[in-house]
Amino acid sequence: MRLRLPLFLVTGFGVALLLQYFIPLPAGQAFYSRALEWMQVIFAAGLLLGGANFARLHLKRAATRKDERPYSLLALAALATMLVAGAVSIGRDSTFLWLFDNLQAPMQQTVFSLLAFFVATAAYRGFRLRSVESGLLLSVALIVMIGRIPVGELISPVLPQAASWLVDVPAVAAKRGILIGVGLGSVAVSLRVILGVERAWLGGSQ
Amino acid sequence: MKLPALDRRALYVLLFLAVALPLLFPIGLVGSVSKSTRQFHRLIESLQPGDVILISFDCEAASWAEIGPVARAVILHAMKRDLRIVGTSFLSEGTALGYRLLSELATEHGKSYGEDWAYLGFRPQYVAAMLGLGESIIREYPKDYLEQPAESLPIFAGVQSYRQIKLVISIADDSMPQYWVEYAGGRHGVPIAAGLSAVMLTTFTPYLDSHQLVGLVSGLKGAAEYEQLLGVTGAGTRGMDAQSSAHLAIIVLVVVGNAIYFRGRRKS
Amino acid sequence: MMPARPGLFAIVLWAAASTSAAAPPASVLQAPHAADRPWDKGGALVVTWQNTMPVDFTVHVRRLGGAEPVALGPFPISSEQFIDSGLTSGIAYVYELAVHDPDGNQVSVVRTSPAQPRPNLFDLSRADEAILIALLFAVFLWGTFRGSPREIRPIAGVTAMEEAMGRAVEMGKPVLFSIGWGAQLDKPATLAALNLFGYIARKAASYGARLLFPAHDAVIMAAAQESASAGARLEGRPELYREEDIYYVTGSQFGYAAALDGILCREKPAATFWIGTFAAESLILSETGNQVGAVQIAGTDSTIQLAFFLVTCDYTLIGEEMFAASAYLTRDPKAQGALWSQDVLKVVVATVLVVGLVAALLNWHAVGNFLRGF
Amino acid sequence: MSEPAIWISALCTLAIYSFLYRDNPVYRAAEQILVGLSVGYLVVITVRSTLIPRVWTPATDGNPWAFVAAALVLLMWTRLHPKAGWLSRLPLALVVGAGAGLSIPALLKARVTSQMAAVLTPTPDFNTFVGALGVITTLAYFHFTRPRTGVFDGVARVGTWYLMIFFGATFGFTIMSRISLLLGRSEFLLGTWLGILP
Repeated sequence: MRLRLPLFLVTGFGVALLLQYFIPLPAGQAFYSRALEWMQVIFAAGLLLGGANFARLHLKRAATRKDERPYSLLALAALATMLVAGAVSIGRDSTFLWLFDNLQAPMQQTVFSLLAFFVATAAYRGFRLRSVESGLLLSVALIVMIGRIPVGELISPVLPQAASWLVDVPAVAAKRGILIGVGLGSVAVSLRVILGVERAWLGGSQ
Repeated sequence: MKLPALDRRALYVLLFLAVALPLLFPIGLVGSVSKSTRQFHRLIESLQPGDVILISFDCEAASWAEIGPVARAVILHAMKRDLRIVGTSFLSEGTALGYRLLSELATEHGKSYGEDWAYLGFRPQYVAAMLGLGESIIREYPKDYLEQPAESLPIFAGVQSYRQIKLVISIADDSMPQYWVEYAGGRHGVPIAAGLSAVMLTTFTPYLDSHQLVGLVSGLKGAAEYEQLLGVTGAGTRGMDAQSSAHLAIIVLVVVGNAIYFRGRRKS
Repeated sequence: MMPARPGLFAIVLWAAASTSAAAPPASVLQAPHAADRPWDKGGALVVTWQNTMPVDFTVHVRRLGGAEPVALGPFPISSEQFIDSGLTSGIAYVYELAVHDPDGNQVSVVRTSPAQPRPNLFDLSRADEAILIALLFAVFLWGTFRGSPREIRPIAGVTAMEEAMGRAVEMGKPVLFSIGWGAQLDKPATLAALNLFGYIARKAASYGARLLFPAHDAVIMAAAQESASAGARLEGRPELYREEDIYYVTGSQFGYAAALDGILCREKPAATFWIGTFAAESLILSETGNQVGAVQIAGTDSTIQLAFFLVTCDYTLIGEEMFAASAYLTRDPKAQGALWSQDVLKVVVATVLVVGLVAALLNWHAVGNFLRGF
Repeated sequence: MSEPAIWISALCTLAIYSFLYRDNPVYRAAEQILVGLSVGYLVVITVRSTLIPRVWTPATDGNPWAFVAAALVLLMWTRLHPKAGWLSRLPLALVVGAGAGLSIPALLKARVTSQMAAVLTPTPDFNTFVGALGVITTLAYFHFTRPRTGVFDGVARVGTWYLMIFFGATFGFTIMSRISLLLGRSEFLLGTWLGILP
């Protein structure tokens, strides 16, 4: 029962929504939008479940692990503040938006900007002329980097053209090769899911 | 693969200086204007004063540093052309950013809310909203971002749906322009242009070649080029010096890294 | 037997030529009729009539039924039909067919009976996709259930997974698995990644290594918990499954990245698995992973992030290799058979491209147009 | 932005940047606050934009479908209960099954047929051949059930070169976006906060 019912649902919804793509009857259309809405509702419920899991985890850490207590309390305080502020109002000059604008957004932008530093160390460490392949990787990256800034044009007009040709022709070809491979792999996985053979999401079949 | 000689923190300081110094002492490096930015500029020039365009802020707060200057340059040009602007957003974080930029530029150019520009705010389900704008803007957005009834705004007197909108511009840091092309462009035939972060350029260049997009400006370099065409110096132009020096710093790092690597290998 | 097309044309010409000198023919269109276009998703009507007048006459049409009348055409009278689409299913439309002679003055007007566009049982315009999917399924099913087991070429990152587990136990450190901020349970790439996670969870249980899975989505967290507890049970050590090691962090992209940086520095895992769908946060994770000295194995279908994993990780499964890895690991003949059918389909794709290219050279663009028309 | 707001944003920025030196309590505090705020933000936005308009309001109006949605939500939340946790497999099954059914035609068109169509350009030229060669050799690289021997190995190797060009181009190309993020933060710190920019 714990296994057969979910597997029956997977096959049922999988086949129904695959066939619906080809059956434009109003009933099929209604079922399609109903299924989309249910998926949104389930993701939303999942998000609240995440919030509950987050609170439970940090309460337990605060209670049991002394060294983690201050940090877990901080996390819980931040969560509580945001929930209370959000319950009151999320309008234009609400505390909720103020907290987002002046605390959450700047920190998110700063974490994102860490990438500028990490791109530099990754390039420094990773771009080594060890083989034909890594040589290609290194030289193309340098050409594209130089070609994309004003200095590149000053060195020679060929650079920007070479950079855009490399991006527009060979790079796009390799990307297409990857996408076709991934596309076929995805269809294979979806078929195995609908047939009930692929059960990784249910606890695996190994 | 440990770092042979340079500790990573030295690299971080070097990179920060490479970005900060040109900001403190601007050089004013200016590159040539690319074809796509010039084409976008001509597109806005071709619109008549009083025409209505729709600008959608489909971006996250995290990438505003790159996409903000692009949006600012495009809106500046639109307001200089006395175009009327309707704003929307399909990503929750982009909503407030878009409103703040539009109202800042509107006050600078003496544009009155409701008359010359309006802001409709956020819609989570973007496909339904894009199709809704094709039927009736007021039905899809009964209230604007300031909670006022949309019918009361004079700008919507003559503007009922896409038919009266001359151009849609999606300011995006991800794949939203693709949905604008498929749903708004494909089904209702309204022309779609996009202001993008540089990383999305390869994804949407094919749309420009196939004319599914009528205009495309991308990255800080695109913003700098657009500012050059407008004859203003904004975040884009200021950024070009820092971009160039940062790129050169990374290139030098890679060369140095390989030099150390080869010297180490020759010794062993 | 119907004469060949040119023959029919000759008869029509002969008929028109012989009668044009005589009194003007009946100037009213015969049997005007409007009906729903069959086998479509609705919103389209087919208007037909029988022509009794010379070829150079035209038909001007007015559609009644919508908010206000809409003028259509003019249509050549000899076409005897046209398709009006973009209508609203369920509303009755009437068509007014006005015949005009070459000088433009109206000769006669006639109306069709009302007709309603309706969506039908099958959308013919998607028949080509239906056939392609059926063929694909046939190849997959044949490969999976009938094909003989096949040897799969070694995939670099996969053999390293078990070694990484051994290293973790020796150093008494945990192993960390992240499925990426872009992963969602309704995406096939996420299920392929969960499949690999199932294998790694089972190996961790057999080695007795602690496995961390910080999740960005509670739905995936639930699936991972199911997978890990099943893995521990299958290895006969159910007590090794710790539910609090598979927990929700946050759904915000850079909140997630910041939290994982903290976990990496504090837990100092011996090995990290970045397997799933990633966005810009990929390099923040793998660069910090490198700083704490972990062995890093990555695998993703996100084409942009592959470049960053390749430069910072020890092993990277590129695109489809992530899908193929589980077949290689589990040695399950059915999964190996499915992988063989994927290879067969890739050969078909390559052949179609070659044929299409050669044909395009000979200025015959049927293959390209067929694919574009999809 | 007002004076205190600038100071708070600047201090948060510096707290996160302190991670570049090494993991430290200041970073850890900022990290926990960021994570807590972001979970709160998502819960509020989700409740206000999905759960209330899609489940709560229609349910109070007696719409039968809303009770189905409410049931799905409750089934998801059985996860919190140790014994009844398995019931959450039902909504999971709905998402996984529907996802699989929806993705087959969508991914087949977006990833296979339209990519193949893009290779066969109406007016083939030099670039078309370089592109087609790239796709075919990359597909050879992704061949799993054939040992890498002889000519086939050569073809797959050319595919690897194309892949390296793609990864090099993507890396070089994305550096510009990442640098402009640091630029944005530097302008905020040096300009808006310290006010030392020209």
